[in-house]
Amino acid sequence: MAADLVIDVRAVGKSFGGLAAVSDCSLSVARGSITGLIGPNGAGKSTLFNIVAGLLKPDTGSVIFDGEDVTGLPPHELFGKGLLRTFQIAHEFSHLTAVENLMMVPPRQPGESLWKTWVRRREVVAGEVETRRRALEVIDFLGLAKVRDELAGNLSGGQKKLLELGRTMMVDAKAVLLDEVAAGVNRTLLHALAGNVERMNRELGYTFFVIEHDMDLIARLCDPVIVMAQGTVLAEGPLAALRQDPRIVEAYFGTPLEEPA
Amino acid sequence: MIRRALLLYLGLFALIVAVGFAMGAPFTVRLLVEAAAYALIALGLNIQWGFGGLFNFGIMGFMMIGGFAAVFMAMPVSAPFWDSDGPWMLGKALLAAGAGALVILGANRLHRIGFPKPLQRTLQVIAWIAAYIFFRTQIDPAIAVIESREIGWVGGLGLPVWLGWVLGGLLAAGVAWLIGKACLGLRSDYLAIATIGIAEIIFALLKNMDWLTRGTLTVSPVPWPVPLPQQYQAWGSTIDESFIYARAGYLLLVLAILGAVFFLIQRAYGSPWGRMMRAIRDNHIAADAMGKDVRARQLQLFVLGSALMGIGGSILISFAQIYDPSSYSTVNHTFIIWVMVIVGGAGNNLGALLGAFLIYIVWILSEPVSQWLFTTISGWTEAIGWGAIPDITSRSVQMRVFVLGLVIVLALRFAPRGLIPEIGAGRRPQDQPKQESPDEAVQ
Amino acid sequence: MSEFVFFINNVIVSGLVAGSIYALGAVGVTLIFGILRFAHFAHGDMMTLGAFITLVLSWVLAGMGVSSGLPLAYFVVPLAVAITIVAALGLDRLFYAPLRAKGAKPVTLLIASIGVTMMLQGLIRLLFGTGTYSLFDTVPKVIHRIPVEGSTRDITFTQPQAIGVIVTIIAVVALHLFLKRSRNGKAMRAVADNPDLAQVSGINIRKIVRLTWIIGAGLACLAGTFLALDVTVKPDLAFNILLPIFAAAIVGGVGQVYGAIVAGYLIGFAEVLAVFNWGVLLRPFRDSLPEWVPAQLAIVPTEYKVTVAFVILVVTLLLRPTGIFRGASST
Amino acid sequence: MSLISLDAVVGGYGGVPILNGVDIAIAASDIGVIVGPNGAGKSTTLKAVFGLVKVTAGAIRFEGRDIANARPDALVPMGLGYVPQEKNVFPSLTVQENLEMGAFIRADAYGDTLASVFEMFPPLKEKRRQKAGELSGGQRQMVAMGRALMGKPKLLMLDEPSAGLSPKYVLEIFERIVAINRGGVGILMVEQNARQALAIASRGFVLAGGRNLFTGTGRELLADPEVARSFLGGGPAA
Repeated sequence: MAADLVIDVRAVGKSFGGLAAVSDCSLSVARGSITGLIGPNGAGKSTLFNIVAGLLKPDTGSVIFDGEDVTGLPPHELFGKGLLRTFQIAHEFSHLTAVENLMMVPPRQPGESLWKTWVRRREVVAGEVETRRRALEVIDFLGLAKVRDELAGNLSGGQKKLLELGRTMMVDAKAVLLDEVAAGVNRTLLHALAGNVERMNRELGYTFFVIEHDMDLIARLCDPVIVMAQGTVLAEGPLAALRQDPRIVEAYFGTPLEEPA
Repeated sequence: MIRRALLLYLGLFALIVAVGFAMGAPFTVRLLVEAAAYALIALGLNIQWGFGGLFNFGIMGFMMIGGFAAVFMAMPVSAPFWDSDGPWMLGKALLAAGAGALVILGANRLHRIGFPKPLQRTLQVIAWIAAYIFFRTQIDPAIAVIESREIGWVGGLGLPVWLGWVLGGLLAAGVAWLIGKACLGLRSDYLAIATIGIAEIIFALLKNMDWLTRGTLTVSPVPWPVPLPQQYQAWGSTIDESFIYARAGYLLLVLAILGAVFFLIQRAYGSPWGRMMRAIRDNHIAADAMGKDVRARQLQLFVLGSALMGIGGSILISFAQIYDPSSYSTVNHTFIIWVMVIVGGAGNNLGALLGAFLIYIVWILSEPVSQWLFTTISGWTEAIGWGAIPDITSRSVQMRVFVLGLVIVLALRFAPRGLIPEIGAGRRPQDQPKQESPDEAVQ
Repeated sequence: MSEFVFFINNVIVSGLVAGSIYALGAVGVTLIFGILRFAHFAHGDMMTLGAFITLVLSWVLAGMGVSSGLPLAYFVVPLAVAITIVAALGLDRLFYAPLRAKGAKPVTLLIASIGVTMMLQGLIRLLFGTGTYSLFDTVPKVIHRIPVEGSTRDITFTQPQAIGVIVTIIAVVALHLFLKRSRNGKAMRAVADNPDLAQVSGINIRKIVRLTWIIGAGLACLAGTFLALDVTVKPDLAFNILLPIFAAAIVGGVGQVYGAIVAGYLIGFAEVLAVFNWGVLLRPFRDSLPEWVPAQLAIVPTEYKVTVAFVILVVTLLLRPTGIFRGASST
Repeated sequence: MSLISLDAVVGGYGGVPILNGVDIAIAASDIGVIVGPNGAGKSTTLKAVFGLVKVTAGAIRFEGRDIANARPDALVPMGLGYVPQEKNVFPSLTVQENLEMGAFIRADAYGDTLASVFEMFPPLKEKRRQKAGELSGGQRQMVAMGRALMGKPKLLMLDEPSAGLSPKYVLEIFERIVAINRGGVGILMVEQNARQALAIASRGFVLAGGRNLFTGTGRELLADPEVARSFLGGGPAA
């Protein structure tokens, strides 16, 4: 029997100006897993990731999310279906405070309807109280309580990434796409981030699909790991096993120049 | 911040009182009515630009639509038109337009029944051309009939003018919806060009559609929703008093509308709705990823703001009592609103309101002030034998365009966030603006 | 045959003239967009300013007692171009440079250029009123006629039209050589591509910015004078062609000089074709045509000429948002 | 004598300074590597040297001359080269035109330099007529470094040359950096990839909060247990 798949990419292809970035690529993410996606530059990881996240439409193939064909749906509709993402370069709402960054997330808030803000004052206020309670919980979970009323634009790079992770906790997501969480984050904060991802996975049952260059992080979090090269999947399995595969070592890891002391 | 706003409003009040003493009450009340209508329009632009970061340089077009609606609703019914073939022929033209729209819609959907893309493109183009030709075959003779000497134009519906204001808002909203559907995906500077173009087209249409608007022949007198000065004179007021009473009545009506609109917008902006809009303006890619339908929300802002512009345009036309499409200009009806919002403080309704009153007063007063200035200088030049300055009156009118231009560049340089900046804008994030576009996120 | 000549006069000649003016304006807009990253709304008024400078200079020349069989405007154009350039550099120094120094967004600069538009418009009307002036006060406009066999009409065009088109072509070729061959031309393209990197490569951005204004304003003055020679000089001369110019810049692909030129001519011809009365071409067959074919067969009435550039713009933006020559995407 | 030296440099974008006293000194034979947590001011330090960030106190000397707050177009002719982290090529110019732009300040013939850059990065020679925007990430990094080398710099500054590159490319790029240094060009670079970068560094600087925390040779820093614990992520890499 097939595993319970949350994301199922089927034979997806995409080219830019005649150059195939992704071709006939199939992969899947099992429910409850933290699946990693690695590969050399230009392997098509970002393109594939953007197709899954709804920023790009594939030329061929389809993306199945939780049993439903979601090929080409825009990001905000994918959000509605429970597929969330974070960004490689933190995309915080810089003029909103940390708490507001989280409070804007829940969908269909009564106060988001122009009409209700005018005539259903009570409903709006009640919704707002509930949203704020939830946002403060998440802020505490992430250890951001100290900066909760700071404008997000003034937070450090790592705090912004934590905040992004926090946004995915404001709703019941079925899967979260993590786009290079480690990029531009120092080690100490990375531990905190990785710890939060692990906790969300274990305690809250989140599924993660992680695109990453940082091998330490991949090694710590991901199982299985999918290796892409030249626009298609080269191999899949636990990282330790992949490191033994000469094809992958040649294509990706290379031979070290000099062993660190 | 609140103190600053309070002080500025006190200053504005003092200025208005001073103008009242200098120019007389009837003049000042007239100025206030117009300023209040402009304030409504400035609030509309503040919704679009301040809340949503949307460029709209087509304000003139929406104001013209609003003015037309006031005329069409309130002018008396034209018997010659309704007795002629005109209505029937116009009806046929309308049907032709509808049929054309159906054909185009059909062509747009051909791919769903398996037509190949290139063939569909061709058919789409053919559908557009066919629909256009068909429409022209119906509308051209209708226009010829209506524009004949006996009929002239379609006239109005003879309904209360406030219905015209409502229609003005609705029509402007409808047009904004169409424009927004087509253009809101564009980059901000392209949207600016597109909206300027649309305003130019609306201008060309309303100016040349003599059968609908009488074009350059102008329409007057457009009725008022409150008693006219003549009415008060009939009731026994002096001429001066009658103008004050009548215009004050009009002013109260406009202020009531302005107040209600202000209250509703403020309330929405302080709610999650406003938070969502700020988030979208900040980073629309992330807002999209967080489940907000960015395009739909921007469309909402665009339609809402444009509706206010339409209403403001209606109010101005019924107040002036004359509709002259060729009197509209980009400077007087689009750029001035931008100056109001930027000087007042984009993103802050109190700021936009203040900016509207202040700039309108500067705009109106710079004419008499420069006239006085020119006359004085002219006296000197005459005294030293250089001769007087010719055409002082028409030159003074131009002076205010220059003054407005100067005000906007000075404001951008010295108070880029306006007199009453957006709440929270003082605590500006330190980091550099992000340079990431959707295309770059892809590769 | 007469009908065909009518077509040449009304479409080919008019289209070439309009296209040349649009192309000259659009090149400036597209260069400023590429290097300075904002839509320079005051470009139309820069053209008007150039035309008025030419006008004043030719008055001065006439006042000095110079007369010629040719309009004096021809002789003062180089000086007018120089003065327009100085004016543009002054405007930049006064209004745009301080904003750039503060790191203002392109949007802010765009709005500032609207302020500049208003100041220029106000100033020009303040000085010259709202009337119209002619550059042909002293000499009549020379009209060239080429007789065509079998036609009752001649192919006609005016002397300024011919000179204007030729000058445009020379200017375009010179610009091409400059951008492709010269060091500064390549540097300009580099700055348009990536200003920060150009700076760290040792390219002096301020110099490139000055160069941009020099080219943009020079061409604007040429275009304005050309337009003034073709019609008349009046304060709202160029504001009305702002839309076609921007349409050409965008349709051609922002930052793409060649695109702007091609699109300028494209829009020029599209406009004259759209308002051309095609009924004229059917006139020889009038008798054999059915009754319902009207005599007036223009695609749009002349009053709605303004819509043509706009429709082309919108269609381009919807089908190919980066323009036909794939422009930069700066925001 | 140091090729470049920063003494107690303070600076930023206006407002709160980002650099609060940075000391750096490297010789022409050195590879200097700046590491440290996010927001430590690493990239800002390079930008301050290059006149892209305002320096409010302290001194920056290049070959003994004070260059604080000089404009980039004055620094490049003096022998400084800089490769930014992102957007480091001219996408719509060809590879060759990109390299020519690197030689913009040179009045002499640069044919030899071009040949040597092509020798160092063979893929660029093949693709020299292709637009730089069409290249892959690794090749772009080569174009960026090649462009900086075209100005014959005495000091080459690199901002995270390995960012976004796969491990294999990282090694290649580091190899080239070592080769460039052996050719007599001083290197000052910022790296997130601290462990690998310090391995090739002769001078290492750990910044935090805009000031030096540790300074030493690359080996010293790698061996320092405190540095390892705070900035290199626990023990040796897996």
